[in-house]
Amino acid sequence: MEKIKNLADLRKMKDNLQNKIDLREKSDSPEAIVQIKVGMATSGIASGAKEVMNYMIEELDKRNIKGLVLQVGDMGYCYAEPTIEVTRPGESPVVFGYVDIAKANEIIEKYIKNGELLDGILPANYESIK
Amino acid sequence: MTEIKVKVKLKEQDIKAIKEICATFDNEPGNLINCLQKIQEHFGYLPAEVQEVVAANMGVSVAKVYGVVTFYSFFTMKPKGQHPISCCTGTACYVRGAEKVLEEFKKELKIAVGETTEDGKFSLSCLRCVGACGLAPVVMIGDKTYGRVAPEKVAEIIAEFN
Amino acid sequence: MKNVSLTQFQLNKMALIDIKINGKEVKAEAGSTILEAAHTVGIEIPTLCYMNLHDVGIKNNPGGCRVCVVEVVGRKNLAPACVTEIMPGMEIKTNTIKVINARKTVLELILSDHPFDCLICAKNGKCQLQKLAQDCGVREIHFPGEQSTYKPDFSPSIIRNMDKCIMCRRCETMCNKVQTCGVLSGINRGFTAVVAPAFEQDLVDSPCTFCGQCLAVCPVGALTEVDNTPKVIRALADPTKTVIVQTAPAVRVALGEEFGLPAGTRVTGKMVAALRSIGFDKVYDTDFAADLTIMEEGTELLDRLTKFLNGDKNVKLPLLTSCCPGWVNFFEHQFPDMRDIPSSAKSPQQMFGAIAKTYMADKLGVKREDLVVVSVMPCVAKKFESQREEFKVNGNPDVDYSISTRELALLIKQTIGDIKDLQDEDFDRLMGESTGAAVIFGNTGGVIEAACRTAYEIFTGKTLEKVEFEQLRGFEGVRAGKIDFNGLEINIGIAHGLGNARKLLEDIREGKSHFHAIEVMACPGGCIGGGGQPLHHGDSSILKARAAAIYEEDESKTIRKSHENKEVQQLYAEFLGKPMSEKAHHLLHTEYFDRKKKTIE
Amino acid sequence: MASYKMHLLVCGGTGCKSSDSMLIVDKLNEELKSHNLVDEAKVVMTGCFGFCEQGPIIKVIPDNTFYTKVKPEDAKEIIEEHVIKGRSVKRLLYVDPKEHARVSDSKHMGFYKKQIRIALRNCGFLDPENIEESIAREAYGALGKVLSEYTPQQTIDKIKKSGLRGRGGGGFPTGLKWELAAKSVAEQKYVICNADEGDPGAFMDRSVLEGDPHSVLEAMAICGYSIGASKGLIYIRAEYPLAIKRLKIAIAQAMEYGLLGKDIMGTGFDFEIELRYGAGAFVCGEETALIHSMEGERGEPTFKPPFPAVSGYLKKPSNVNNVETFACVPVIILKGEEWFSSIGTEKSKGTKVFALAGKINNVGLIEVPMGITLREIIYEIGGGIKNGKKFKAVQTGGPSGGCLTEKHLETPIDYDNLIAAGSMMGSGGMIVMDEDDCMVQIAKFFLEFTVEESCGKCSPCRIGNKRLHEILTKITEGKGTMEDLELLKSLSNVIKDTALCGLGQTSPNPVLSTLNNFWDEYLEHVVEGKCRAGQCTALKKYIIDPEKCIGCTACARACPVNAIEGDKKMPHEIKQELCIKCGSCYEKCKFNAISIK
Repeated sequence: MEKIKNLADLRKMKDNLQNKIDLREKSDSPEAIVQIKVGMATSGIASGAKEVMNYMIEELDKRNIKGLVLQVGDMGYCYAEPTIEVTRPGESPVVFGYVDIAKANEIIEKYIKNGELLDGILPANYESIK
Repeated sequence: MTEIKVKVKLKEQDIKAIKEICATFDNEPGNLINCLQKIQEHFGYLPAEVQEVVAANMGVSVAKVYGVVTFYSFFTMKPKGQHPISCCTGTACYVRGAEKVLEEFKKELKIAVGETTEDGKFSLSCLRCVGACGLAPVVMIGDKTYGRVAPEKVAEIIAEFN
Repeated sequence: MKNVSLTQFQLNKMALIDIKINGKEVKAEAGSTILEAAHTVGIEIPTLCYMNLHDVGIKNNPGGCRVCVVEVVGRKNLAPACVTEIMPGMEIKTNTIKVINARKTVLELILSDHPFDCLICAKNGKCQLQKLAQDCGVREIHFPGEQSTYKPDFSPSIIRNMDKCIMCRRCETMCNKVQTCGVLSGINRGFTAVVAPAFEQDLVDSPCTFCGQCLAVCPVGALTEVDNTPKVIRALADPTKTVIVQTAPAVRVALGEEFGLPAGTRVTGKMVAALRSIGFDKVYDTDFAADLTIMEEGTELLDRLTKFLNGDKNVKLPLLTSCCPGWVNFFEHQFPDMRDIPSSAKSPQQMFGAIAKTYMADKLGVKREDLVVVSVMPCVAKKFESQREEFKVNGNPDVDYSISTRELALLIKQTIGDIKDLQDEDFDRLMGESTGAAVIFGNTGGVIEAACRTAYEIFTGKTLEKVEFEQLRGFEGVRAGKIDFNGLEINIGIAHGLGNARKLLEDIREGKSHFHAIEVMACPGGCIGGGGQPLHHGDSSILKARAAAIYEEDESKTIRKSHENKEVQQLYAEFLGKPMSEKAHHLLHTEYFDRKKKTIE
Repeated sequence: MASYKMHLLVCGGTGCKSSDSMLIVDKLNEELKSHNLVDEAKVVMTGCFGFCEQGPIIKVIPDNTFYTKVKPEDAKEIIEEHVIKGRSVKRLLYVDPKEHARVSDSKHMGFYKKQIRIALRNCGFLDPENIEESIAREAYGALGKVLSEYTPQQTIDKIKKSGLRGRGGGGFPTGLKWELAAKSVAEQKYVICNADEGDPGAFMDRSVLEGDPHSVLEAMAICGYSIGASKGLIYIRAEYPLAIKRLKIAIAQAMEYGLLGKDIMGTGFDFEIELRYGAGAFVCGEETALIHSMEGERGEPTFKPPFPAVSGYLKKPSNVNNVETFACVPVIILKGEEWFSSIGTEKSKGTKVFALAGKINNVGLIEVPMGITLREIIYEIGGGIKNGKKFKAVQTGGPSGGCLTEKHLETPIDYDNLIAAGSMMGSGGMIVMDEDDCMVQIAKFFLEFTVEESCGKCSPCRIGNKRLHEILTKITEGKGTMEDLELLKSLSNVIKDTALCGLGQTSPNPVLSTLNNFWDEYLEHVVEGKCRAGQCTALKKYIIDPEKCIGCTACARACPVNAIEGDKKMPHEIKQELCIKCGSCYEKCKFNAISIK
């Protein structure tokens, strides 16, 4: 192990190690960042929810967006799977249906980044699973 | 009054072991307590003869070593049982009935606190708070911790070791 | 060797600061404690555990007894006066109801854990706890309860009755800091805490030297000497026994204190009269044997010196004196590897005993078994010494009973009441004559000064113009002197207090010692400060008065050199031949033992 | 590096570890492996979550699902349900004691809602055996900042301004303490961490050391820089093997990374840390006793002054702080002294960790802002009294503290208010008592502790506490008198005024405090011979109801001392003077004819 030679070294190291605990840091104060819940019940997985979830995790990281991707069970929208629920800090959750990779990209760019509403929003008549 | 009647004849290798432990602490009187702990780890207890060797090596009087040994409750001059039983009598355990548990152990093993059963299998002691207050009352047997011990469970626990 | 801490202490005390005690403005030395500051204005705060040995530079002030607590304005609890340093502007109250009540309660607590056998306690009337209880008006103990009990310990010299211990730790300080014997330590904790040897073993099984400094400072009856007076009284009453007594030099300058005379009063003649009046058949002087010791030890020194000067590489130097039984016990326990260095000469007490039970028994026409030799010593280690196996013949000891100065006072009180009004009498002859050299054995440096007086004259063949070797006198713990033996410079070392002796022994072991001869006395001050003397409670002015009296007694003697003692000369002529003769060797010399515990090697 | 979508945090504190949490870690890892999920989810053993009552604990990140009382055999279900399917395992969720409903995640648990975690910020969050996780969480960032940006005096000023006070009991201002040590001139000085947590029922220091050792090491180095010491010593109880192990690992890792040792971060500052073991003596929590113990002596306190800041370890200037105090320091440096002093009350800043135990639903370790009320702690965080019993008192401050009662429920808790209420902060033990606890017995319990732990050096503590204990015993045995109550009070006050050290001076507090708050209960014992909690056996009275007794003689036969008389088929009677209150008759009677009064 190379010794840490100065404060800058330490700070660099901290930044490099950040991802080790990033997930924990973010979930410690989820209300301050965008939360994305992905419905991952059996039917969701079958319709590609897992791919969407992985895509979301990677892309948020790449695009430097502080967000938390959570996996939840059945969201009650079997007809529209895969479904994701996005909660921007301080706003009400919004649920999107039929999310594929392209849609996910759009959600990130438009809704998550700028709050622009887009197609595919499902009516809010469900009970969110905590 | 402490009754000390355990007479030990130290073997050559025991004395060597003590000397080596003392040497790892540079025979420095300031390290007496750390040193005694290591030696107790080695022998299980600190009989008079061991203390004499320690004193000679650390360059302090035997009386001083004995003064230190009798001051700290961690040190013992009697061999502990094969399975040392420690009942936590910290406040949290106390208010959750540790005393009754202790009584039960005394009754079951027919020994008092600080004693060892005749067959050398169990010894009984009290300690103050192992920090598992959530599990009160707590009993430790060797390294194993038993939580929420009810007096009725005592016989069962002892039976595990028989 | 100057004591550094003492000088610093004095330096700190230069500045004066303003404080208030009981409403009175007072100027006191910065760095002093409340206790000391109050004392300077005549306010005495009672203490119990506190002990200040100015001359040794050692204080015992654990702040443990809490008897000396006082109020300090602005402080939420009471302050122990013995350890609290004064601060500028400090306002101290020693007389409030809070203080008085706290002190009384603390005393009650101490008494509640103390046996109530005051009337039959060895310390009755001399107990500091008893005095405090009286002074503070304790009339009732509100907190009766369990008392701590310990195994009593009877040794030939010292009795430990720890039920009476109040944990002042003075004995521990004497044993460890002053004497460095390491026998005693605080053990256990809480209510069962007490001072004891390792494993609560008996003193005889410990490295105890029986110097008695512990019991000399014990404020209560926890540590006392073995009382041999009943045995002496029984012997005196036995018509078949001839009972003779020898008295050590330091006794005659301290005994008077037990009868209310000022410290340093010489009561030699009254003491002799008292002993005779009590019923001893003969009253002799240990000083006679001290002169004899000088003959033997002095000869041994000259012998070793001569060999050394002749290039003998095996000769052991420095020669160490061997008069002090505490010191002998000390090196047997702590430095057994060096036990061939001390002089093989027995102590005066034992030389007296050996001669008394042979030469004198014949002169008196008494069988050895019917002759009882009693010694009066300033010492409790002498009791142990007299019971050593090597000092017995067929189980019959050369000295049957050794009693301390305090016990002699007790014996006198039991039999004839007082000494003050007795007419002076002189010692019986033939073991009663002594020189000034023998008298000064009682002071630190005295033995070696006496040896020098004789060795010088024998070695140089010249007569000393001035017998006083001032450079060997004094109270410093370790002293050094150079004596010119006709061009040959003899280096003399002196230590009193076993801690100081330890330093010199360590130097010898490391080959750093340049001394030719060293005198060691176990007790600070020498025998005048012995463990068997009237209690001085650390007051060095008492010791100084006794020391001065010893030197006065020396000056009052016409003969002041041991080899000029006519009776000693007669003894050699009639019985022993010459110093270090075979007979002398047999009767007057001894050997030493390794008492270090073997399990450790 | 794999980018995990899930972390499973398993509590590795002593409490949970003793309920097999290690085995749970192994099982979880096995399951992950067999489901090919090792790249997606990671199991981390962390320090204590504080919620010891319900251990072992697993917290699932990112959804903060909080599983309680997990058993090794639950691992399979957690992986298959939660990790794979995203469904929480309902039966393992925490049940709210008031609502009786399962709570989905820690964010919704009353236990955590009111807490602010500063000293415990990393406990239950990081793997304490991995320095990289700590560094990721800014460990040693404060040290680096101090070394490169502040002078020692500036650092001290920051601590002073933060208002941090000693968390070990006395509440002495930490910055001031550092300043005193800094002002002493000496070639060698020492930083000492007091980890000899001896208060029965307090275990926060152990949790910090087990869960976040680096924050303590870092703070000690910061202190070393501030006072001019290059050497640190941690005096830790030998009974804390896990904490010792983790400290050793942490010290080795910090040395390896160059965050301790010579020339730290290239600033020329050297700092090394050694461990010293305590051997079981409560009094060694007192700093002078602690120092003597570190020197290999009996742990007997000595009079202050001289303070350790002037003459401490090996007679060199030493600064002694406890674990929790140190744990606050790096945060103060990083987040600023204003931030810290914005939390808490006027004279007590920041937070305090309490070990909540006794007759309360949520036993555990909590960290709350100073000024929180007792009611909030007991009813919101603690979830109320166990088994719906009635709250009686909280004992704070351990053997040196006292009791708070119902009338103190709204008192904001800080150093000064606790003292005003006749108790003290102490190290932060909080033992909750209900109507079944006899307050005389509680006072006796603490005195028994003090008697056992008194070093024996000074007479008031050595003998005085023994006498207090004897009088209390007398009262619990029904032999107390009114005079005894007076004696208790006057003796307690003298001990307070005259004892040598902090332990002795505060030892009568449990007596004085119960006398003040529960005078009626004492009176009942003495005057009426009654113990309302039914804990004083000698005061129990077994009485046979002649109406119900049919004279079956079962009780008389069961009585070991033949205290029951009566003819067959006639009502029996218990001779009270013979009765030893063993309760045998009570158990034997089939007709409910025997009652206890």
